[in-house]
Amino acid sequence: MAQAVAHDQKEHAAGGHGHGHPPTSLGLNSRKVGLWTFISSEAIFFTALISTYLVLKPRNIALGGPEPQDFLGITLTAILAFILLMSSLTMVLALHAVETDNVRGTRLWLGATILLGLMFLGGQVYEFNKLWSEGFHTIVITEPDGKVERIGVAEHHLEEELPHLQAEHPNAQIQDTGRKPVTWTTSLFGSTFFTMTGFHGTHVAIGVVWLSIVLVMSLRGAISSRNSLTVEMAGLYWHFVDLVWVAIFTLIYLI
Amino acid sequence: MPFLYKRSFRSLSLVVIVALFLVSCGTGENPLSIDTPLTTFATDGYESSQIYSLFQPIFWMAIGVFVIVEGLLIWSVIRFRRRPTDGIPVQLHGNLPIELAWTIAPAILVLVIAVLTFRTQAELDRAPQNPLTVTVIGHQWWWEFQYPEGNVITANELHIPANRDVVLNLRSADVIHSFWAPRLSGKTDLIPGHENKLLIRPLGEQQVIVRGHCAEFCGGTHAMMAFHVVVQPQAEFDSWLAQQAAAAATPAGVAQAAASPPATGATVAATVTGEAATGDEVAATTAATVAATANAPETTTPVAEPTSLEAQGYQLFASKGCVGCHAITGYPGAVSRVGPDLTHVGGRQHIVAGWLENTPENMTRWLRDPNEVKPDNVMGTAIKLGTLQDNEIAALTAYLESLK
Amino acid sequence: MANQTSSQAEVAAPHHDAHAPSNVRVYIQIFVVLFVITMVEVFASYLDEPPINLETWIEITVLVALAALKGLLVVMFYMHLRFDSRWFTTLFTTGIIIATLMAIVFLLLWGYKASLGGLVL
Amino acid sequence: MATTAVPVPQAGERSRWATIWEWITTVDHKRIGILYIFTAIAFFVWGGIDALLLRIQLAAPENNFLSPQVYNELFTMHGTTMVFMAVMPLNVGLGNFIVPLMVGANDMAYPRLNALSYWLFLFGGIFLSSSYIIGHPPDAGWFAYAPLSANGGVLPKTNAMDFWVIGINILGVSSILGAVNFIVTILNLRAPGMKFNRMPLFVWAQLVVAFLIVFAFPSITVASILLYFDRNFGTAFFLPERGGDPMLWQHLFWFFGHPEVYILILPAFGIISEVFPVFSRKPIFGYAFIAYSSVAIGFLGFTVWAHHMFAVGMGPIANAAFSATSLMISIPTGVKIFNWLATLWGGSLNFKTPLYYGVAFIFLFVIGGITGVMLAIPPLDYQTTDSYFVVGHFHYVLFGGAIFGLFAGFYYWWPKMFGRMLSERLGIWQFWLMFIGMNLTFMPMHYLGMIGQPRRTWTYEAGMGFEFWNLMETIGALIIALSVAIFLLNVILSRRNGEIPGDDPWDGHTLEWATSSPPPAHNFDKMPVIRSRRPVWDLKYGDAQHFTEPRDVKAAGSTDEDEHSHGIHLPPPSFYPIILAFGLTVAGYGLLYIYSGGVWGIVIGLSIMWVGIAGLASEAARD
Repeated sequence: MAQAVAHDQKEHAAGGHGHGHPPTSLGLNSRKVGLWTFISSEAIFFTALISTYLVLKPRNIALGGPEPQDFLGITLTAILAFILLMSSLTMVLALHAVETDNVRGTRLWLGATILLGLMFLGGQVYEFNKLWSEGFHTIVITEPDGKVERIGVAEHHLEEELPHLQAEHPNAQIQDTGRKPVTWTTSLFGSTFFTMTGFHGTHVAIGVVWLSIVLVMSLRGAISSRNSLTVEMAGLYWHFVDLVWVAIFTLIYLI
Repeated sequence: MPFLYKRSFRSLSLVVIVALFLVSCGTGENPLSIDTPLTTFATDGYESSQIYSLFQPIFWMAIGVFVIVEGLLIWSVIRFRRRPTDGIPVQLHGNLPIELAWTIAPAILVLVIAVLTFRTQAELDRAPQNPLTVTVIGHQWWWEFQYPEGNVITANELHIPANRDVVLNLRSADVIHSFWAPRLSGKTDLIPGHENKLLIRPLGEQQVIVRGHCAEFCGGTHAMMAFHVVVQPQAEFDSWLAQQAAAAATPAGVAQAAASPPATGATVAATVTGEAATGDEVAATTAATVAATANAPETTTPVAEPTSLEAQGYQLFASKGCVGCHAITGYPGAVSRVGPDLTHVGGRQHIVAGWLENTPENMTRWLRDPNEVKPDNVMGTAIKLGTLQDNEIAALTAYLESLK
Repeated sequence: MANQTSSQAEVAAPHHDAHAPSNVRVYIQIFVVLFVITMVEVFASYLDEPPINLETWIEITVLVALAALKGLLVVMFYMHLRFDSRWFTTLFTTGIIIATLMAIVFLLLWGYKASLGGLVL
Repeated sequence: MATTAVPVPQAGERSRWATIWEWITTVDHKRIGILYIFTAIAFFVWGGIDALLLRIQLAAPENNFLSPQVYNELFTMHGTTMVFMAVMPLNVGLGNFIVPLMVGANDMAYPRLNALSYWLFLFGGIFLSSSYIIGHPPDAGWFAYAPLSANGGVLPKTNAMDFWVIGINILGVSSILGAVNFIVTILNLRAPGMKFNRMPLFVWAQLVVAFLIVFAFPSITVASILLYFDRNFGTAFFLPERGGDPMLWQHLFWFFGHPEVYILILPAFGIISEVFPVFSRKPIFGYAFIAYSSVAIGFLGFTVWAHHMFAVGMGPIANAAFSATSLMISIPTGVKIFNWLATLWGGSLNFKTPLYYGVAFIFLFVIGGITGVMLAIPPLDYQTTDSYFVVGHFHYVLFGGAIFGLFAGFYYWWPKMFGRMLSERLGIWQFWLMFIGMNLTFMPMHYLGMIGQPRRTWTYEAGMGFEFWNLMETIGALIIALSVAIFLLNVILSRRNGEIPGDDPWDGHTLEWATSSPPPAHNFDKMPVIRSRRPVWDLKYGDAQHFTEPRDVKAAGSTDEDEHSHGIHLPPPSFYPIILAFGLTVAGYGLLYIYSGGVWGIVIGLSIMWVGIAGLASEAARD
């Protein structure tokens, strides 16, 4: 604790003429306390979105909606996850460069982080676009005893799936309700998936804007070890967004 | 000092009044002895009596806590009022044993409450014995009751046998409703997309009519979504069910006309698939029906002029588009489940979701201007004041009241 | 946090006392670990399929545990919670605890409801 | 990098517009607090008028004073207004004024963010209320249960609930930003010596409330965004016919909704914990217990939400579990009440208006607590939920609790805020009318619920036994209205005729009584040494051993480094907060009319927001 206080006072003496306040009671920078509180709140925001996805998932399947694993390519998302992890690395390297007053390094690593962020967004746009252009069919199977079952089949599996279904339900009436695109509104999977990943993407985009502002400041020479907090704050937010992707990647793509 | 006593007397008398009021709640005695058809204190059902017998000990515990805490409060307010001679009182910051004691005491009370609660809860969730199953479907703003045993569908009046377990399958056609017949049991919600079950066991030897009401806000005229439960001895119930299973009688004088019913709205109605209809679909269908009714050319009235009033009403039921929403078993083309089933509407005790007694006068009032009786209801989108002529209303009333 | 003596902290201490060890090597090591875990995760997502055919719940447990480990590493090292004030840890974990509670109760409620039946589609 | 002190200019000889400009651009927590309080009082009166109209409609059976549609709109807006636009901002307003003073800070941690929170609250309130004029007021209840809120059921859908969804989110952003501000202020800006276990209990309560807001609001944010998508973009999160689940709305809503109850009531707990010791000249009894039980209540508050949903058919196990956690929460609450009683016990009670309200708070809150326990018991809840019993219960908690607590706080802190006392005479009149009116209005509701009157019904049939007590309730509501009118009169009169108090009219305990009334812009000239929970009391009555002269704030402000003692500097006024808030509101209207050119509204709104954000960012970089 003593060390933390000492640190903050040092920071204060060096860069912070003033946040207008005397040294704080916890010995911590107020902006950082605020940011951590906000991140904590955001964690619940994303948990609510992810929970929505998870609790509606069985209903999507029971209704003959598209089955996520037919559409979500693990390779692409693994690459996206890798990009975000990479950007977290470049982010800490940028912070390290700032703290050691390595101006070139700061700009380089900030630029790299922004670039990786943009790559991630590009990947997401690609994925959204791909999903949007794919289709699924809801097959309604009506058993002789009146039991109705709905099964969602990806368009690219339809040819091979239909004979299977016919074999499994020999006496049932099998009806294809036609092609529907995998969009935001055609199924619960689409609604939940696009909403959740869309909000995550928005956060990434905000992070990119934030980092760009920091980069511009750095290019103007306004960033140094005295106010490394500016970079650290952007970094905390960035890592949090990465953290959310760790959760989404596992719970949505892998499981 | 007299001032002081006056003040304390005032607050004390207030407490006494409040306490008396609460006691009247606890004993279930109505302080004004007014008839209270929806009371939870009555016990016409096994469930409601279970709940009431849980309520009583809890209530007296609550009164105990109330008297102790408020008593202490009032006592300290009187006793420790500042007096001119007061110095600085003892600066007491706390007392651990006391604080522990009054943490443990409520904890014990809560534990007792929990045990009582779970016992009653288990009783309410018991396994039903040889139950009668009725499907209840909530609509904005009326009730549909389906008896799978007799293939009977009725509306707003639920008949069940006494002293037998009845399982209600609760569903909704549009938004969330809640089934609440307080004298029989607590409420359970009807949630679209889910099916809830409510187990009730009505008690008693004679026929009892119990009132119920929708208890979850369901928009518009939620206030007028009542129903009645007719609890009958098993034999009476059986004959009622058999009678309901019969098709509606066709009035004399429409034998020929019936062969070719002038069903204006029938094509529309046929597209409606009953209980599967969802909120949006119902709205769409209603709108379509209204449009169809509005566009119905007057020439569709039958050629042969029926003789009796009932027979005229029979004709009008189709030509005025009633069939677009209402089903009558035995009436060709009247199969829509948008509105209440009217097969035996004349035999029901109430109309308009339990709101009006079923008399020709009330039926006339309802048909003349549904919005006057029940503002913002669905029938009001089809029938406005003046949509039906007086003679048409009289004929329809006569026909509907004949459907015993 | 001062007495959590990791080698990095000692190295970094002269310059950035209570702060994260600004040690590039550690950052890269963490990255490598994260990368490896991600690869393992991708592999683990095939556990419940042929030819391994493990129970699905095992796969889910493994995946969730791996994700939690990843998150922990990011938070502790990249977000410096390991070296920063305990207050930040408290603020963050309070949120995470409530979020976890929410997710678990939601899943339990829906799982339980499904087991009761009562779903009308 | 100028760090010179910018004092808030004294109004008086300046023009009216200059004064208005000062208030618009203010970042002073005291002025923002006052703005909060008066805006919230205006909304409180508005919500009260809603309630009066509802009560007039219910005075007689089968009454036609209001149509069902208007009734539904009014009860929706009554709930929404009272929760989000009256009680919450009243709490925030009092907290804004008092908390920095109590902890010995110069201002909130982020003064400009504080201003932003206020303007978002004002604009959010205006946005919601504008539905009366330019659209349809929300009509699906403040709880907005889907699918009724999503598709309106069988009758045509209006944009009424879009007003609700967007308004709630503007207010939610305001609340979350405000809460973060409170947390940082309380954690980080305490004066030297003010350890956590010396913090005033009002500050404790505000701290817990701020955390509840931060953790509870995201849930309603997500829920309402999904609802907006369902209403406007064709998704089906809550629409069962396409697989969505109405239960999801309820869980997300109540995950927010139950902590919200504590958000509303805990500040009142804090106020009472300040008023009782001062007016009985004793320290609070069991300080630690009260402080930590707030934390316990706050945390447990996240585990009980489904007790609002016992009747939805969750099944016996879930009901039992939520029942158990709900019953558990009554224990820390009960402990608080005993501690308050023990604070009065043996004291020397100075019966002034704040204590009247304080004692009545206990009296009424106990009733609300007892009925709350009854509602936590599922079998009883099956009968009482969604009946007038519940309405009675939560009005005892929120009116008898939160509002009475707030009035105690107003009468207690008014002299500090405005340098004028409120009249005792009018205060006592107001109190008795409010106490009698309150009980007359809400006590019969319990009975009416037990004899089966369902809530949210625009009328009831004659012959159900509801007539007499409904009429009494309406009379009670009119008495409450009279009492509120007396309060407003008192406020107006006190501005000119109010007694001018000293700095410490009540013989207070906490730091706000160590400065002048009203306090200067920088809050403190001299700061007492804080060695206990009652620094100002110590100053007056402390024994010689602990008695210390107040220190000059310049010295007190910085404990170690001399380079820092260049005096107090406050941030300069800023008009960017109002611009940012305005931009967000414009974007809100854009969302409202998304299919008729609203996209442009969003673009313009975001552009205005960007101006605000850039301005705030550059200001933040400058100081």
